[in-house]
Amino acid sequence: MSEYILELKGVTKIFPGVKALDRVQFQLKAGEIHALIGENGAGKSTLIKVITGVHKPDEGEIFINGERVNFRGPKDAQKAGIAAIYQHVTAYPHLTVTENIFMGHEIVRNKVVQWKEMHKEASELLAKLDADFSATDEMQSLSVAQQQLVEIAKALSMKAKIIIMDEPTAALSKNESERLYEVTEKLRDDGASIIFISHRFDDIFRLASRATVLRDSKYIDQFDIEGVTEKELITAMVGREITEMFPKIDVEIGEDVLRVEGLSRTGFFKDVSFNVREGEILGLTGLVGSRRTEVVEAIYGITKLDKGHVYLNGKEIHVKGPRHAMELGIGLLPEDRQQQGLILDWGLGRNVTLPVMKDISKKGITDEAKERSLSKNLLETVGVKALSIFDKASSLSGGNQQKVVVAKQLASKLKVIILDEPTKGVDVGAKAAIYEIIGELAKQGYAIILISSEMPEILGLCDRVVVMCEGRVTGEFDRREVSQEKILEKAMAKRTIG
Amino acid sequence: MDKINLKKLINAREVSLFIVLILFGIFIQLRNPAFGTPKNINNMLINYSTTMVLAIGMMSVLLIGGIDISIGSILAFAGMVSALVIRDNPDTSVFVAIMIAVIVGGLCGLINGLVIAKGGVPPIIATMGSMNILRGLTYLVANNEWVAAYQINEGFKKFAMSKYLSFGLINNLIFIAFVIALVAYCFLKYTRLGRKIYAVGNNAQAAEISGINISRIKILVYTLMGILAGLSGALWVSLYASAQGDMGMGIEMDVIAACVIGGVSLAGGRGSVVGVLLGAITIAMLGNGLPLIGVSQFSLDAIKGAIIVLTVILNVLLQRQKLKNSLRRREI
Amino acid sequence: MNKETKRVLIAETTFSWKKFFLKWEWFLVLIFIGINIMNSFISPYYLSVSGLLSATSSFLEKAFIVLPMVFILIMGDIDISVGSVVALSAVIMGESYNRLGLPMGLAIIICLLVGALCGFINGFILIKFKELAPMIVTLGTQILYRGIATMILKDQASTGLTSITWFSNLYWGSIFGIPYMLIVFIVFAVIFGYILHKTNFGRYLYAIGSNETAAHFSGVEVDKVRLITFTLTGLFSAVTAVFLASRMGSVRPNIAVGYELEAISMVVLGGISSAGGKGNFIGAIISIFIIGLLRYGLGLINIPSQVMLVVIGSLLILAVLIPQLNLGKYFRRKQGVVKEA
Amino acid sequence: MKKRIFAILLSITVISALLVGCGKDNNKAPASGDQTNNEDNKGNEGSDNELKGKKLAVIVKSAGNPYNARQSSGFKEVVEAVGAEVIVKEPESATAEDQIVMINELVAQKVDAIAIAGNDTDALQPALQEAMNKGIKVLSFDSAVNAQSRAVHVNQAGTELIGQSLMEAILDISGGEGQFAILSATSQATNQNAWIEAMQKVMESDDKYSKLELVDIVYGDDEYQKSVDQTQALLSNYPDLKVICAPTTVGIMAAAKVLEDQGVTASVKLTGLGLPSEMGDYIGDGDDKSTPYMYLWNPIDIGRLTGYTAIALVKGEITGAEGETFVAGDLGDYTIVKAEDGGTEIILGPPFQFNPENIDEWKEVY
Repeated sequence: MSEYILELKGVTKIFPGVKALDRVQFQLKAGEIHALIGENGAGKSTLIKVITGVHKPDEGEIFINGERVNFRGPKDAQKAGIAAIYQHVTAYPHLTVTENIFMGHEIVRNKVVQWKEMHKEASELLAKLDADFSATDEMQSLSVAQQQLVEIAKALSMKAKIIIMDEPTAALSKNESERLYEVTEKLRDDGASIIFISHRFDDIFRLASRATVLRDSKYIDQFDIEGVTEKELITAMVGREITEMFPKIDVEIGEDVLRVEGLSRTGFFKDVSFNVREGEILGLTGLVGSRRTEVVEAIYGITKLDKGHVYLNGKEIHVKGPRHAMELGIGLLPEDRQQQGLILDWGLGRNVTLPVMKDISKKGITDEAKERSLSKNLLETVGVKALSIFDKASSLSGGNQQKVVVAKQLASKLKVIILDEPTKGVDVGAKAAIYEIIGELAKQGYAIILISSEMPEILGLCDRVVVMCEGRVTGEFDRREVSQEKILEKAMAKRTIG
Repeated sequence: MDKINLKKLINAREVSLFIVLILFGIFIQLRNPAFGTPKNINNMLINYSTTMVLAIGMMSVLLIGGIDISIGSILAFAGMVSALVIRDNPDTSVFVAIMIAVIVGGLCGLINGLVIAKGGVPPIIATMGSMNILRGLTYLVANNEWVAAYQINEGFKKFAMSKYLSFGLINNLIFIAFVIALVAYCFLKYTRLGRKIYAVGNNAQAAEISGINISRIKILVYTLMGILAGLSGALWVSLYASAQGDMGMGIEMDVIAACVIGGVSLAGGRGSVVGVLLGAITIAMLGNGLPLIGVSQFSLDAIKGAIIVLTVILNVLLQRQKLKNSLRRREI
Repeated sequence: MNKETKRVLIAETTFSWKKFFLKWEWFLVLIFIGINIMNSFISPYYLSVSGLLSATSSFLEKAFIVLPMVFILIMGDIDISVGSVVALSAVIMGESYNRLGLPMGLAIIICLLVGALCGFINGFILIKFKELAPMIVTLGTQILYRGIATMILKDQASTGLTSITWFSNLYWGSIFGIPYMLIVFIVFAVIFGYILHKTNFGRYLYAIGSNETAAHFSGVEVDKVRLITFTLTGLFSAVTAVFLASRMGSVRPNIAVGYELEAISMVVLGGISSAGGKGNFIGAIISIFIIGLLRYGLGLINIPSQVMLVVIGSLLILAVLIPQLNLGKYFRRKQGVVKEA
Repeated sequence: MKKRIFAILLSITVISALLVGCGKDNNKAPASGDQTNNEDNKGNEGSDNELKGKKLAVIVKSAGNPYNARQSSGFKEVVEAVGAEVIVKEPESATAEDQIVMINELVAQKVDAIAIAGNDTDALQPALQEAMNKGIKVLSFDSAVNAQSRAVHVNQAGTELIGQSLMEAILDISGGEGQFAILSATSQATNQNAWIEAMQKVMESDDKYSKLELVDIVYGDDEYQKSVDQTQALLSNYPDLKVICAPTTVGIMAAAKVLEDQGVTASVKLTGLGLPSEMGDYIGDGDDKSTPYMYLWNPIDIGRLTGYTAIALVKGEITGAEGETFVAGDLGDYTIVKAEDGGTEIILGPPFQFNPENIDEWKEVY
């Protein structure tokens, strides 16, 4: 019998062009809550997928209770008692909550699914989690936070020995989080071992007994939580002092460029007002589910506003759609760069010029020479690491893909650039490069709205910060007065009340 | 809890479709009293029992986001093979004849499933291909002949007109259709395998992560569709006491229409047996009821097409309203 | 901006014979040549210019639907109502001439307008109700359009179109032995190919088929493109209707049944993925001739049509299955828009 | 790797399906050849080979229909007996488009004659005229193409004669009075429409039909299910209905099945045109049988007469003009007469009545 219920040794996973895990080790003791921390793109998600059998490691070994295992698929991992709560991917939108909770491990007697029992147990689980919805609700009618609760209930219902929670509290209020802490501790006391992934140091210090840090797909260190400081963890995660990453260039801030007043969209956000000026970087932050993305998508014309006014250079505009927005001078770097930002099958060059086809064509006929030189220019400006403009977008790393998306914006003549989580899943080196580009853009006089969940980014880059919570603006701070605590307080403003 | 369920029930698509059907039925009844007679209802259900059986199979295919337009050809091929066996061996029992059709149909479906799941061919293309192949084979295997009534043994001909499966309660074909509906309902709701079909259709990625073998589910579903199409072939031959090479031609459109009217989403993941049954009954009422109220034969298709288009649009509007309501609720 | 990280990207297309010959289209060309060789061996009548030209005419009228159908499939959509659009527009043309007594020229214009309108309705429903799949919308309109045609003509046929010589000549006439229709087809094929590969519109089609969301975010007016494409499909279904009516000299509601499946088969065989975003126009054009001449050749040796069904069905499945064999090393379906470096 | 093996296996399956398709055909061809050879030998006394090297083609309405297959086999028998080559074409579906393509293929093969059962009266005109311009003799049979597209039409029975026979049957079966209805094929079928028209004319022409009332004409589209629906609608709509007349082989079959299944055969009777093999079960005098008697002609004989006519045209014995006569083998002498559509036709003879006495003998034949 080994000391560890789960142990990984020298696990390496390679995706085409990317080394997602590089000789990573990990040890989970029986009955502990173990935090797995690291920046976005550090390899946490891949590690989880290896543990749950979704990905097969290219190298390395996995041991459960000291015995070497070889998962052929997720089923094997489930049989070994491993359950995972993923962030978003696992919901079945058209099915009810009960069906979601029990999908794949229904209560079966004589091969017959026992709906009554399942409903009962689902209701009990939901009650335990203090949920404000019923087990018969359809999944797609729930909010993100509620769906997360369902995912947690699902893992609880599996009664697994090893439970992996991938940022379970990201969208939960303080009360809900506290509730989850209790449940998690109870699970541990009942004998489960838990891997807990979180960005919140609150969670880690409140719950975990040990922590493993990953960075750039590599194992960095392992800490006992007792006796470690937040700063030590951050240093391990980031690998250097934070400040050096944000060389804030001082820029002369000019006139109002974009001003929005009282934007509302039923069920999503209400009464959102803010403004951004020439050369200014405005931070828009909040927790998951604070509807920042929905607000900028409405400004960009992806969705329709129910109420509110948008002014560009003092003139009211009514954006009909993305093309119109771009013609007016508003650009958006979407949150999900693989789904919304890029056509992965296409070469870089064509991706860059897609928004400006009209400018590089005569009477609708594409001028390919012009196209090539334009895209070459822009891609070189943002410093994309690739061989040629014909390389497929899918062959690039996350950071370089993001640079391509930035280059796409530069192709159009814009006044306002909205960046939605531009550094999500980007490695540290590329992050610095992207920060540099953002700074440079501000210097050139663009008005920039930066959406980010990463506090250091907001604190380091922005001239002003607007904080949202559940579809409303709850705070606005100047660069000089802003602090992490103030932002968090406002970001959770309503939740603490509710 | 109960209160919520009641509200849900009223909101449910099936109920609104049911109400519309009843109103439609009353409308026809007022124009022609012959419609509502037990005899006519019985006839209608018998004639469209194959459509019901096929629609249930099609639902499971649509649930996983697929489509099968080869069912008319599978029906013909399986039905023809079974009829030929009966012709050449007059003492073939009803059970054996049906089993032959079911096995032939199942094999056709299995090949469809393999081509789609393992060969990576899009369902519409794969089944378009097998639609042509099987129709050609049907003519070839029958050597361009029909199997005539006198060549089919009494037992098999009587099967479609008797009530012995339900001990004299209802016609055999209706009985089979409803038993299959019931089995499908239980299968989809009360077995793990059935749940997996919904999982794959709702979120294939999530299904894969939770360890469901997607290609196995696909193969299973297409095979089931084949089995049901084969069964329908046998029922068809028994009902019409003959087998022609062109039987079931174009029936796939009726069947898909029945599913869509019944609320099955072509994108996968949504659909219920009850809805599909109601959809099939809608198609049956159009086919049986409209001639009764003197709607010209020539207007039937236009009306049918208009109803399909309007139903799917109405469905979208209802869904939107529902979403809006839940968003409004969230606002407070 | 940062001098250290500044890299130089290659932006010149380099031509590589190897890559040039590794395209799916060459595979199609091989099949095409193979079929011609086979045909000339199995039938002594195959290699006759007039025979080939008249055979070409007989499958070309359907091919007019293939042109916009390429657009539809590259966009990742499908349209199964085209056969019914052919019937409806042809019936309305025939009735405009026969019952309303309009001049034939006007009747043709009405026919084209009706076709375009049918396509426009398909597209309009699709962009207004985005939740609906093109398959289901066009399934509904497939039944509806033919139903309307049946309502108009009932059990009658609209006849007597042969009496107008110039109309009859649309299909049957030729210049220097080359049928007018072939010339018209070549002109339109070149235009469609040019639009797909050389214009913004074509680029947008590929963008929508590859990733509709990203295309939308990039400012591609997805709705407009979709509406135009479906309207075009309706319009060219009506063009088919004109030629079909010219060929038959009369129209009735049950013409052109199953044309949608034939058109889709040709497009798919041409290497255009029904999932969208991939494929080359020339592939579809070659496959029109592959299927057409294969049918003709087999028809010349009087293969029973039942066997023909089996052959065509198998061909369709194989066309999609073969690239899955990882023969990809040898015959790759070219990425529609990503230029080879 | 695994996937690839699977794909290869699948391809093999599909290819073998393809081969099976072709193989089937190879098996079939000699089989039907045997049949005709046997028949050849029987009536092969005066076999002349003067048409050796000639090619005569027949295009039937559609594949997979035994009625059509009988016609082509009759044609084949006669034409092969004189040493000519026979080409049989069966369209996938009963559409004019498919037939036009086949005409093109036959023109390219330089056949000497095309006999066609038209799926459309007018739509084949341009294609057939093109063929005639190339010197090919064109004749239609069973279902006529318009007068401009043919030399002559081989009519299974005079339209008026059919109308007369059917009306007599209705009069007889109904007992002289009451309601009757017609269940037809597709609403666009030329023969059926002509016969129905003829029936209506006959009805007006004689007082003895005055007590009969034609309540409805419905169309089953020659689809079994639709025909069943339509028959049931007739029964529901007209409770006093006495006779249904179905001048179509599919329709009469479906109607017979419906009447017997519904147990209304004592009050509602059926007659019309049907294949004895398909109707064998339903013909009888008792109250449990739906059809006292019905009519049809022998499709093999239509094929044979078409064959003889085609031979005569190719030989130049006839041109298709009114008044010409020729000998159609053992079928006897025939004269070309004027047809109602302005062209000319040859009439096979009166329709044959199938009744309980002779049905058992005939149902094995066709």
